[in-house]
Amino acid sequence: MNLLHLSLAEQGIFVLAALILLASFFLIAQVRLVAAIHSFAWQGALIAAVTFLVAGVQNTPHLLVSAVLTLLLKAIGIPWILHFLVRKMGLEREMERLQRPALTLLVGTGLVIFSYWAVLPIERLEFGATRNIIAISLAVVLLGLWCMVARHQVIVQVLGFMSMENGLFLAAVASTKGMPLVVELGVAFDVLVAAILFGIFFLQIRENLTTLDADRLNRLSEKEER
Amino acid sequence: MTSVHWVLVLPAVGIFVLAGIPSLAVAGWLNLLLTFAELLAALALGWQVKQSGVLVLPGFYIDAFNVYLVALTTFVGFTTAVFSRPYMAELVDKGLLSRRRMRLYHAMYQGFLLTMLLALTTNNLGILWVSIEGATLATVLLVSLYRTPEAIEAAWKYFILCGVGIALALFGNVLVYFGAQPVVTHPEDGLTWSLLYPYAEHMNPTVMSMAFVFLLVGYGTKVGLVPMHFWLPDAHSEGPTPVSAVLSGLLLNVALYAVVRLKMLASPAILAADLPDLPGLLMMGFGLLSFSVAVLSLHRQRDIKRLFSYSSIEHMGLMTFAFGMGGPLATFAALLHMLVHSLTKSAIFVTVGHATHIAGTQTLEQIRGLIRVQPGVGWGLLLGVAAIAGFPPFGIFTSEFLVLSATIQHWPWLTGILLVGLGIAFAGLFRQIHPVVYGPAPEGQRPVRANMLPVLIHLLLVLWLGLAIPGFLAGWLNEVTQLLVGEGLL
Amino acid sequence: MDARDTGGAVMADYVNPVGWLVAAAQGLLYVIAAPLFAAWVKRIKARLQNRRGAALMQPWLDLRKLMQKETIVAHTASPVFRAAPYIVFGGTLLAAMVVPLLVVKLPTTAIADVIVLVGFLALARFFLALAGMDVGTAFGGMGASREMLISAMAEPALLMVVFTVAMTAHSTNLSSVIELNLQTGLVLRPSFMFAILGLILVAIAETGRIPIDNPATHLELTMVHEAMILEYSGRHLALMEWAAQLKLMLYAVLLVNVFFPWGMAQSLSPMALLISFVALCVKLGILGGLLAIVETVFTKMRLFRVPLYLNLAFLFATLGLLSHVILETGP
Amino acid sequence: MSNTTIVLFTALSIGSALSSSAVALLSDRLPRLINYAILPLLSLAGMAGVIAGLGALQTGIDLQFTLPFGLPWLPWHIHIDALAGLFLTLIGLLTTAASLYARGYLQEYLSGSDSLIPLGVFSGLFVTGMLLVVIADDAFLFMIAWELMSLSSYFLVTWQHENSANRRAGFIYLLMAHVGALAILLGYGVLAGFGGGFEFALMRDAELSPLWASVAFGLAFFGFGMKAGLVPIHVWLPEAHPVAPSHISALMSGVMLKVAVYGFIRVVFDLLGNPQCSWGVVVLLVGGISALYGVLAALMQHDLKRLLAYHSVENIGIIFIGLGLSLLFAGTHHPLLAALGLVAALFHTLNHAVFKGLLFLGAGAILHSSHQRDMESMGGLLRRMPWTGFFFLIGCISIAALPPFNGFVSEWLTFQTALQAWMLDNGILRSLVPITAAMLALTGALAAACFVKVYGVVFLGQARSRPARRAREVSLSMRISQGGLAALCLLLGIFPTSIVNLLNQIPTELLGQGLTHYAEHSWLWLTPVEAEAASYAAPLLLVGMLLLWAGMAWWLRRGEMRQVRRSDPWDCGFATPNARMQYTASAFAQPIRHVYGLLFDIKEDVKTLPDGSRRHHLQVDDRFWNLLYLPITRIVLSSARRVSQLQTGQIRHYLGWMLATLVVLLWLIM
Repeated sequence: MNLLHLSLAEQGIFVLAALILLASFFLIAQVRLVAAIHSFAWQGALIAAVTFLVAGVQNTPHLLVSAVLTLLLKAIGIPWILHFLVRKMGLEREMERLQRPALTLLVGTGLVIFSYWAVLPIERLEFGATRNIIAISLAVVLLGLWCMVARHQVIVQVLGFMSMENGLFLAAVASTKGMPLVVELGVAFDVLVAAILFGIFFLQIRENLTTLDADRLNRLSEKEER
Repeated sequence: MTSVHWVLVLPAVGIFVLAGIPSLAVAGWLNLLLTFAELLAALALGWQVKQSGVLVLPGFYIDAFNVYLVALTTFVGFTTAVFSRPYMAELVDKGLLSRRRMRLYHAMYQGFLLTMLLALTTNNLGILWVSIEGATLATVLLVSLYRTPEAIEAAWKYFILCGVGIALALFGNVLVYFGAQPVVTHPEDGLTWSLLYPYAEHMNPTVMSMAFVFLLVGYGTKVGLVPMHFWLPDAHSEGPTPVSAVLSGLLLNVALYAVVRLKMLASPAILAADLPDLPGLLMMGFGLLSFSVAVLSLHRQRDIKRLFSYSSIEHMGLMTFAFGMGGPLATFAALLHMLVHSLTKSAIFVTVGHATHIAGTQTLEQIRGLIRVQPGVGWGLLLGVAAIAGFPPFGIFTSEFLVLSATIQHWPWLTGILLVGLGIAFAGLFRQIHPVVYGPAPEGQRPVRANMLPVLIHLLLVLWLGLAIPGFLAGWLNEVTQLLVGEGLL
Repeated sequence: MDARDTGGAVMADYVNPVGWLVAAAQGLLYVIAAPLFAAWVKRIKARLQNRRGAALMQPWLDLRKLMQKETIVAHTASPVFRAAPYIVFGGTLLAAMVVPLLVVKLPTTAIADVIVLVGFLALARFFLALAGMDVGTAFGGMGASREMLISAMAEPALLMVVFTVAMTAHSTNLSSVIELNLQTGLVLRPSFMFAILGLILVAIAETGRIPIDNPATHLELTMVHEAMILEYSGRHLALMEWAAQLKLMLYAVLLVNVFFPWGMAQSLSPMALLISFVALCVKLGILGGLLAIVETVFTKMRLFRVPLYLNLAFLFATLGLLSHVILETGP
Repeated sequence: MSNTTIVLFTALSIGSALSSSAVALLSDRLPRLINYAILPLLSLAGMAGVIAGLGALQTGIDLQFTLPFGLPWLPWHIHIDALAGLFLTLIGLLTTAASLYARGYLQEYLSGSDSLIPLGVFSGLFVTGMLLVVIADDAFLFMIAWELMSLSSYFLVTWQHENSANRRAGFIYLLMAHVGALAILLGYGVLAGFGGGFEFALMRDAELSPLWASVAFGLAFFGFGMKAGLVPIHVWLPEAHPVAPSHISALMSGVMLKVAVYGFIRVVFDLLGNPQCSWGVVVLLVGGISALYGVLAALMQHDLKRLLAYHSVENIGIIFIGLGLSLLFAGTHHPLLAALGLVAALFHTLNHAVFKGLLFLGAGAILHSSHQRDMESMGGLLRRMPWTGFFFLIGCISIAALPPFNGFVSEWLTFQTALQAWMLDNGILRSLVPITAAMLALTGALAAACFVKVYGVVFLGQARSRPARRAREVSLSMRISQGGLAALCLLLGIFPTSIVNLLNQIPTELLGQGLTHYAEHSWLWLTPVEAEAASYAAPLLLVGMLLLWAGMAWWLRRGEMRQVRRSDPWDCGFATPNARMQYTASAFAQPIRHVYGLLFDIKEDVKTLPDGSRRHHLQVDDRFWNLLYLPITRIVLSSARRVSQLQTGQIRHYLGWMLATLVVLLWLIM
């Protein structure tokens, strides 16, 4: 479709979507823990912005609520919790060596293309940008998952998980004027609890393994005699 | 306030009350009472549904399908509570658990039940998702209750894998919502089952098939379908035994329930566009894969609880296969199998719990001569395994028999695989359990304070179902079958 | 349909007392003639070895002497040991009664067919072997073990012979078989040729003659039959010896009467009986001579060569059967 | 006897079997219940079963009704007919004998360490299962009863689970039983697929294409053959039967295998109908091989009960030879001969049940009084346990197929069936059948050899060990039960005509054609085909035998000749032989081992111990373990190992799997 036919706000949505995608790539590529957390926070903020725009474009007021919710939770709350934990565990300087960064990013790109191809058959229903946004959000989800596969820093894995949630949220907002409010609230609640639990687990893993390397969590393996 | 609300309010209250009660004994009994009350409420609900057919309340939608699972859930919840009271108390006496954790345990036990029941009774697919995620959150702490490195690792994997799975399921939900927009009048209703189901065949097939893929992978992770099953053995083996019992007996069922519900939504849409029944085929494929992987894995286990968690995967695979195959016979069989499997498996986990207390370990090599040490536990385990291996006159034989006969009718060549699998599974189970129950008693093993009542009840029920399926149950399952595949069996 | 008529005819024989009398007489004749036949073989053998040999009555004198001698039984022997001689003798005699000696159709022949006959010989052998093991000596066990091996390998061959004949005669009742051969007269059947060869080999093995066993030896490690009756004395021994002679006689009669039935009486008239008696003597005389020649020409073979020998017998019998299937039955 | 009476007795039989197992739950608290309630109830079940069965056989009823159990749309169907009747009789007979026997046999266990509850409970359930199998009329009930039978007998095998042999045997047994059951289930599945339902009535009417019919036949043959113990799927049998308590061994060997035979007949003759000639050939060959292999393996054994177990393989082989001939003739449209073969097989089934039961009870009696199973340590028992010795001798004569006892009659009938091979048009078959018959003859002769060995080594000669020297005659109840079976052995052998008359109902029902000339002249003469072909007058022979003995006794034992002098054995003038100088069981079998050795893997060596004495060590194993079973196990285990490699413990791998699955599925649906 042609961008010129779209309103400025809608063009804005596309730009933001592109930035969200970029943020996911940052998340995958960032070797410094703190920076990774920051890129996650940025992603949250961008999603909130998108929500605002969509709310404006389609004047669906309840989206404003969820926009605020997102801002508080994804852009501020969770990153703050993670920061707190990182400081508590003295991991500010934590760096993780990516094995084969080039390959990792290449696969990421592949996933983006795949998700675009995957949603092609979904013909546009009403709102022009739908399909492309869905493609982006699917890409964000897959990238989040890929981030969890590629990185073995536990906290970064959690960030990947959270960014999957971001992708879902984006899909919900952009494709279908947002889910019913009660669902939104439930999701938000779950995410919050999840974040807290993650915190608890970091501490426990930390005190059991003295490191947050996911590859060290391999006692329960059936490969050979334990 | 109808029985539905009672079914949900009781556990909700239970969470906070039990979290607050310091006394262990009181909490144990209270937990027992609450579960019993829930059971009664569930039966009342069942009665109500039996009278009035489908029951649609604001926010709730109760038909024969979920009410029978509600009853099953509360029943197993109750019997497991009966077992867990003395069992957990013994753990505390041994000093393996602090009283604070016991409060957490009891609270989360109720929380788990709450999420299960909510997931079953809700009318909104979104809430369904939320409560299944909630179930993960409630049980993850139970799995890590012992705080051993293994427990924490298991809980972590459980958490992450199920979290990711659930997230994918949510994406599926979004797609359903998206696909629903054109067919529902008010966009808000896009996830309301009662409004969505009638228009299922008008939905966009492509969207629905894509949605179903996400939902299958998502909820399938919770069902324990291969290759998303990796969390399951870990969580079952490292958590406290009552938790393993309810995970195997209930959580998997509820997840499968979700998958089936969404298949009911997706299949008509796809069939309406006369494409092959993709959801059914996918479920059959996953079911068969899980079944075959699980039966082979049985041979390699060294931990008794891992062993039985794999047998859970096997049976969930069988059910998924049957549901996927569709048709009244297979569906009836799958429903029956759900029932008997939950009963048998939770009974087995109860006996396994006692066995591990007797031997003081979960390692198969070190649990020996149970029948000598404590005949009750030994025979319970032996008979339970015989039942789960599909020996008549226990009920699992009946359901497997029906699954097989349905397979012979529709996919004759798959029957061979199933039979070979069943043989291998049998060999795997028995060659592990044989030395555990038989043989001379090892040095220094003492009988424990065992409460075999739940086992007895469950096995008797399974035996009853094997000898004769009571009319009302048959009628009930038949209603469900009608609901799921349009035509009944009787 | 004719089966029913002949059935009726047979029925007639059963109620005919004369038939029973003749049958009894024939049994008696067996008992009397058996030692004579054994003696005859011995004598020819002696002549072939340029000895004069014992008188034909010698076996009779031996038996009489044994009968009068005191009977000694080992301390370790059980009742089986003492019952065995009677069972062995009785079983062999019953088996003999089944084989038509002079008259084709006798009521006794319908009591049992050739398989039952084999069964009774087996019964006798069973108790013979048990008696061998009863006293608990090393030799007894050895003899029993060997005897059972040989008989086990002889049995299938014998049965194949029976089959070959039964394939032609459609019957295992000896009288029916013989009747058929009499009716058809001389017919050259390849199957019968093989069957005869097979039966001869089996008979030699079963009656414990050279080259399988040497009735005259008491060299410990080569004995088979002798080893089993080592502990017997007096009348017990007499019965055992007598039974052995009966068995030899039985097989001889089987050979000559089944395959060369000419001259046998088909009615109970004294003339016919006389003719058939003479014929029988001639036939048995010739057969005895052949047997003697065989025993002089061959030497006893090692125990573990016996299976080869009996496999040869089985081979003959099977060839007989196959040649019947291939050559003698049109499509 | 009226139908209702028959049904009532059947119900009574099942009911009392069940109640006996129910009462048994209390047997630890009140041990006296065993003698006063449990075993009597079991015997009652047995007798009721006999009455019902004989009634059904005699009246040849065909009675069908349903019970309100099972599935809503598939209640339990019951069907009592002549075939069921025969097997009811058989189960009843052995149950009665075994429970009577157990009265004495269990005394020593009353104080033992093993709780008697499982024994009592599962004995009852075992009998119940067998009874239900033979009257089941739908696949569902059949499978339930069948597996009930397997499972409870497994619990009986593992009853004394403290010794590892029982555990191993139990596991192998249950595993193979289960595999067999699955095959049977699949076979029924095929039939039901064509018949449109699991009721036998529907399966009977099913129209199967020859291919599918053969598939169903193959599955049934495999499944039931595994239970019956046909070679090469027999390996569980010699493991499981010896280790069970002896009266249970008698039940398992005597009856349970027969239930498998029943299942085969029911499925192949009744449900499948119009059999194919090729099936007959297969069954015939497998049967022949089983018979021969079984008896050879038995000859190699020196554990008494194990030896008897191998003889069960042999006799099952003989039964299947009969069935094979019957199928062969039915397939080539000779209904009369098919009937003859079937009757022969059924007759042998009956006989084997009786004499194998008798022999196992005898072996149990020896075990009971000398605690020995190894023949090499027995000897001279006849003088210590004369009754048992006498009954055991009868058992030996019967199983060795010697006239005038029962084993001979059924084998004779089998031979007669084979002898009718000349009626076949196909020359190959006409020469194949006699060769199988020759195998049968060889089997019979070897069986005789084997039982000369058994009786000679166990009961004759001198005691080879202190326990054997200490052995005493067993209690009255044990003797009575053995005596009863021994008497049956003789009766069945003496009055074959009347038995055939009873059995004749079954071919009439299954093949629509019974024997016509089997008693052409009178009940005295058994003439399977026609009087000219072959006849056997057992009563006359018995009379003749008795007359002869009377005569000899009268003649030889007059006056001073009566008394005999006792002295040391002569033994060619060697020193007085002692127990060590006797021929042992392994020595007895040595020539046969030498001839047929290559069928087994035999490890035999003589070690010289430091003190200069020699030790002879002999171990004979089934070749099939290495040929058939170990490879399968290896395959399963190796694939299991591969699969378990998935569980790496690395969460990232798990996540990778999920991602891959998702991507693949999305790609699939596009």
